[in-house]
Amino acid sequence: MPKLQNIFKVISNEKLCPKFYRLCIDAKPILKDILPGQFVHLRTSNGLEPFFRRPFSVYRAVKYVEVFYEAVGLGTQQMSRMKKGDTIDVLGPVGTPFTLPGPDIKEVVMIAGGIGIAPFLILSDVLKKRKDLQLTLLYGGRTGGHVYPMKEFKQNGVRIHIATDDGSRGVKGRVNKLFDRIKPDPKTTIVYTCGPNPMMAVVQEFAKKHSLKGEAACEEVMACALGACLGCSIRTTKGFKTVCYDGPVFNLNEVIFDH
Amino acid sequence: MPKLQNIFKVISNEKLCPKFYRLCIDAKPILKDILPGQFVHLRTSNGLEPFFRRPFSVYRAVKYVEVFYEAVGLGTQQMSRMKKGDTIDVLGPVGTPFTLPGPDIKEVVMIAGGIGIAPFLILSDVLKKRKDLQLTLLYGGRTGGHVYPMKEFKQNGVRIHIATDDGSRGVKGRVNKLFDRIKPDPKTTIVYTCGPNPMMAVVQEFAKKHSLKGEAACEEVMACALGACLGCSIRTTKGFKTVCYDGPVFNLNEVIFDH
Amino acid sequence: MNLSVKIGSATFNNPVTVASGTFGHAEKYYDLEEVKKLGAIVPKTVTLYAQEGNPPQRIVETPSGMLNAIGIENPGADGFIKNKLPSFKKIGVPLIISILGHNDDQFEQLAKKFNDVEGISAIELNLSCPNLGHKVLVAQDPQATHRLVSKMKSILRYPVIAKLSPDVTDIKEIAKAAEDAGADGISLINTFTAMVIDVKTRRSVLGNFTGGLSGPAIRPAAVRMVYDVAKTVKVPVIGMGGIMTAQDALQFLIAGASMVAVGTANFVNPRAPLEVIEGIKEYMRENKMKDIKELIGSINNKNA
Amino acid sequence: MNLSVKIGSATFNNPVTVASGTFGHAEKYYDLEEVKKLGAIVPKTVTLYAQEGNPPQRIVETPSGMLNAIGIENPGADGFIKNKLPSFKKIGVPLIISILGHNDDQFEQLAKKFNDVEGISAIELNLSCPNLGHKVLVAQDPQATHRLVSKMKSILRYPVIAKLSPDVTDIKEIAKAAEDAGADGISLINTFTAMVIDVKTRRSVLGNFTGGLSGPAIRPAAVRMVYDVAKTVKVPVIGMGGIMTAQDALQFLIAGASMVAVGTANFVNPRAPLEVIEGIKEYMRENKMKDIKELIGSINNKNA
Ligand SMILES: Cc1cc2nc3c(=O)[nH]c(=O)nc-3n(C[C@H](O)[C@H](O)[C@H](O)COP(=O)(O)OP(=O)(O)OC[C@H]3O[C@@H](n4cnc5c(N)ncnc54)[C@H](O)[C@@H]3O)c2cc1C
Ligand SMILES: Cc1cc2nc3c(=O)[nH]c(=O)nc-3n(C[C@H](O)[C@H](O)[C@H](O)COP(=O)(O)OP(=O)(O)OC[C@H]3O[C@@H](n4cnc5c(N)ncnc54)[C@H](O)[C@@H]3O)c2cc1C
Ligand SMILES: Cc1cc2nc3c(=O)[nH]c(=O)nc-3n(C[C@H](O)[C@H](O)[C@H](O)COP(=O)(O)O)c2cc1C
Ligand SMILES: Cc1cc2nc3c(=O)[nH]c(=O)nc-3n(C[C@H](O)[C@H](O)[C@H](O)COP(=O)(O)O)c2cc1C
Ligand code: FES
Ligand code: FES
Repeated sequence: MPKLQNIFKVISNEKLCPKFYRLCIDAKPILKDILPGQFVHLRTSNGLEPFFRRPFSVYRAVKYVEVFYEAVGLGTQQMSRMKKGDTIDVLGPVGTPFTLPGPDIKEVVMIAGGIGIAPFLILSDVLKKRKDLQLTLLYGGRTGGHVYPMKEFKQNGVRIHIATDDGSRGVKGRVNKLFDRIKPDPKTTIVYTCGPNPMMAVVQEFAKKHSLKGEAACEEVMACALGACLGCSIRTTKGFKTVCYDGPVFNLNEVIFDH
Repeated sequence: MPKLQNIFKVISNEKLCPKFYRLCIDAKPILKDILPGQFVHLRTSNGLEPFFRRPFSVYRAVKYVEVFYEAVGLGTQQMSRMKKGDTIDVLGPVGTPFTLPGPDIKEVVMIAGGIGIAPFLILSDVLKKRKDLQLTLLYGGRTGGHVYPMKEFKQNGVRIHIATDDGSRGVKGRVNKLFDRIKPDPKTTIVYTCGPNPMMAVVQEFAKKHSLKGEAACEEVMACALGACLGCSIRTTKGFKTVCYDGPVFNLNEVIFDH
Repeated sequence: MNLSVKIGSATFNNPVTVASGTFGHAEKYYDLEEVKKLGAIVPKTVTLYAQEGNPPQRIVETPSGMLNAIGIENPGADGFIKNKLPSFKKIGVPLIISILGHNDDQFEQLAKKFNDVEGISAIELNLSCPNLGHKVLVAQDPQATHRLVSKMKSILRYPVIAKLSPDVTDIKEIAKAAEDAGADGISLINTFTAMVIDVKTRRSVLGNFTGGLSGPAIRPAAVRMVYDVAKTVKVPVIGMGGIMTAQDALQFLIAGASMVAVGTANFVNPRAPLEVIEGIKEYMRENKMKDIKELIGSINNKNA
Repeated sequence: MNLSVKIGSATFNNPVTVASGTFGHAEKYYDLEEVKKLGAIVPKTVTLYAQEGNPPQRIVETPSGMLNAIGIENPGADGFIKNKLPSFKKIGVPLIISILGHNDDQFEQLAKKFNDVEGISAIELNLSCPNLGHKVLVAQDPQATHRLVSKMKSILRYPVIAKLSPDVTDIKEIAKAAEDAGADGISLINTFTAMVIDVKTRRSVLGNFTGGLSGPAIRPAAVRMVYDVAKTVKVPVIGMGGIMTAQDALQFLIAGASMVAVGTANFVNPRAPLEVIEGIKEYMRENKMKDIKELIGSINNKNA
């Protein structure tokens, strides 16, 4: 009964590197409504297995709705088998988007871990229009073998710093090894982060230390994605908040990552 | 733990006419053990949907194990998507085969309805070696549009009479319209039948009337197909019998079709 | 074709509603024109005081179903009446308000609060929510069920529906107790208490340790309980448990339910309730039924 | 690595068995070398007199599970002992014989018959088969459970395992009654009473009208009941309900089961019990466990 449940056609489903795919959906009716940080809730099978839909950040919403995903389990494996012309049941866009930087902000630092890079391409697509903004991406990945489509980030004028666990690309180590690449100023810098909770916890500390404003795009297992079941709640300093409706984007300083 | 659970490779999965397919499996280890009337119990999905395996008569067991099937529901639809090179979990061969005609038998009448034709190609493959036997197939189908591979039956020297519900091929009407094509003699004629219960009930009457010996290959929903769960029992004059273990082939006169 | 059904003095245009806790009415998302087609709406259970709910993780997928341990997160009666009820009323679909008290007195206060509210059709007593750390649920005890339902009937001016838990030895006994106490309707089933263990951490996946099992997995058990209850009581039954499609809902109606509720399915296919309504109409057309009453309880149980 | 477990005086090389009614030992099909690897075998329940079972249709698929209403088709005690037991013995795996009487006297006679038999390890009392048209099952009544288990203990020279039904309000109470009566072990769960209606014919699909729900669909409810019982009784628990893989079995062991039984999974993947044994070993290796006892009941239930 939500306005935003639609059956759309798959335009392409490209394998970018082992386990990482880019799904392109022809979704004109919703294309223009999508804001950076919002997500779509996809039905990966018409059957009961897996039982829930699966949530995915919108990676890009220019001509098509694009999703950048990693095949980690049954649902994403089913997605990886989708082909041009297949239909897909899409619920969305849903969720609270990133708050775009105010006029006083001069530097936007996007800190991503692994697949957490997904919501940042659409964010840079939007922010590149603001010529006064310096966009920086600190990206931490497992290994260089996973070559993410950094090209598009570059085209958006994003400064990119990479760290990999095995050092096969960029600096060896976690993303915090890249913090020294930025000169944060509380008044003019804003941080956006998305990735595993332990990583975002580190980013939270870093932001606190330099008293930076910031936002975090969080994850939790979801059923409805409409704020109906209250199943995707996480802890925040303001009590339990639903990731699908109150989030997925939260004030970085309010999220309690210890769960 | 049964000896006969194996993972085999699909050789081909040909669509013969709308909804009818022929699955070819490379199953050397079991090929030689298969007797006419036996079946294989196939896992159509690695998941839980559908939950049970699906039973299919062996259609031919010359070079490969072949199954002739109709896509009627989820499991057979999954099968219809199988491609060369896919693997399939095969349990079998299982079940009690047809009793081959004794030396006194001169005419073998196979009476099939719809997909019930499946067990008769392998039967004729075996019986054609007996030059003294006249093989006849009375086949009742929905419509001529479903062109069954009668060619192979002809190559086995089988005399074929066809009836279709819509008369688009052969006689118009049910298979009983074809009974007059045979001159049954209790001493020298044996009847084998497979098809919907109502059809086999008619064949049973016909056999009784002419006091003909015969066998029926029956169906029931199955779980284990190993005689373990006792779930596939049907009524017979000798009490409940399992289709998978005591059958699927039963003495035609002992089956009680009113279920 | 007449699809309307009655529970006590309340009338519903069709027998399809949404199960409590599975339909959060977010104006910004829902298409009101579609929601208007529902026979009734049952919002999430309301408690006397606001509850923040259980710690995460609150839900987990299971084979053909899910566990939930939400802990009845809700704004409390006053908060609900002030901030949520108005928008529910705006929809214009009959409302069945689900209430739960942690003791008789709380139930009593809840009843009085909702007596003072206009524009609701019935009250559903959640006697069966398994996620509040009670040792024994009211719905597991015929005496307690009888006592509470009688008290609610003596106070409430609205029809009273008793919602039962499947975690019982004899569901018929509980249903009878509720009916004897004056319940205008019985709704079932709530979820089965259950748990999933993460073998990596050796902890229960749910923050609340145990949760409630729902979805198609439990449907066959739900259909049987609805059948047992429908043939035991004379009051109308609202059947639920794993309804995903019209075919599923028809099983409950044929078993004797006068209404059906779509729950977990809303999360997988938010349009499920509407598809169920359409499918029931189609089935009645095919079977030349003019009134839903011809369908309700139409099971051929010769072999029962 | 020590995988052996004990129930009363009986010892089993590993904690994996097959659930009663799901393992028909057909010599012509089974690979004895593989079957020998089982910790124990529980044949289908034996009644005093032969039973022909229920009319067809006896089984039906459900979401992630199945219903069965076999009606305990079996050759009766004498027929079983004479014609089936010998081939079971030949396998060389400990046998747990499941028995069911339709009254105390039948249970008594069954006990005496099996006392006279050599080469079995334990007796499982099927107190919970839902397919015999009983109004109330023994396993739904703590007193009846206590009475019957005591009587069986007073007669049987073999360890006695009480098998419980999940169709109860408080499984702990029944388990405690069985333990207090001297049961050497508790096994659970049996199936949930359930039904599926064919909406075309408006009849129950099963010839017996109702049947028992089993398979992965019920696993979360089974794990929770096994957890509750394991923390209530001191005797070993045999856990079952929807085990398809080693991961599933591990949930039951971690929850406190000393043994696990693979049931319905045998129909989908006959090799499941062996895969479960291998998977448990692998898990213990990865977690540096030397004895299965380190695994049994190892749940971290801080949040319980
Ligand atoms: C708001 C939001 C946005 C997301 N955006 C993306 C994205 O853009 N690209 C992407 O690849 N993934 C994204 N995810 C994660 C994605 O939803 C999960 O990877 C997916 O649901 C896994 O499904 P599966 O069936 O393949 O794996 P499963 O078999 O369900 O699980 C495999 C592993 O993934 C974990 N997992 C399952 N569901 C979730 C979930 N909802 N959140 C986090 N972990 C989960 C499981 O715990 C398990 O460890 C997002 C999640 C959320 C909540
Ligand atoms: C011994 C035996 C041999 C068989 N040989 C063949 C064969 O050679 N070719 C072939 O196409 N089919 C054969 N069948 C029937 C085949 O097993 C069913 O068509 C199949 O299981 C349907 O599965 P599904 O998931 O596609 O359909 P489902 O969604 O399971 O059901 C679709 C329809 O098929 C019916 N059905 C389901 N299972 C069975 C069953 N076991 N027997 C009969 N009807 C069933 C259902 O009642 C329903 O009406 C055989 C059945 C048996 C018992
Ligand atoms: C996430 C969730 C929350 C629920 N919350 C409530 C509730 O607040 N009150 C209630 O009476 N039932 C609640 N239920 C139970 C449902 O109303 C319903 O009785 C049960 O889920 C069975 O139906 P289903 O299988 O169609 O979901 C909840 C169920 C789910 C899945
Ligand atoms: C076809 C079938 C027959 C069964 N027969 C018996 C039986 O004779 N005695 C018994 O105690 N349990 C019987 N059961 C119950 C199982 O032993 C087991 O307790 C139940 O199925 C739950 O386990 P599962 O989900 O792994 O199958 C039977 C189950 C099935 C599916
Ligand atoms: S997933 Fe239902 S409230 Fe967020
Ligand atoms: S299917 Fe199990 S006995 Fe035939």
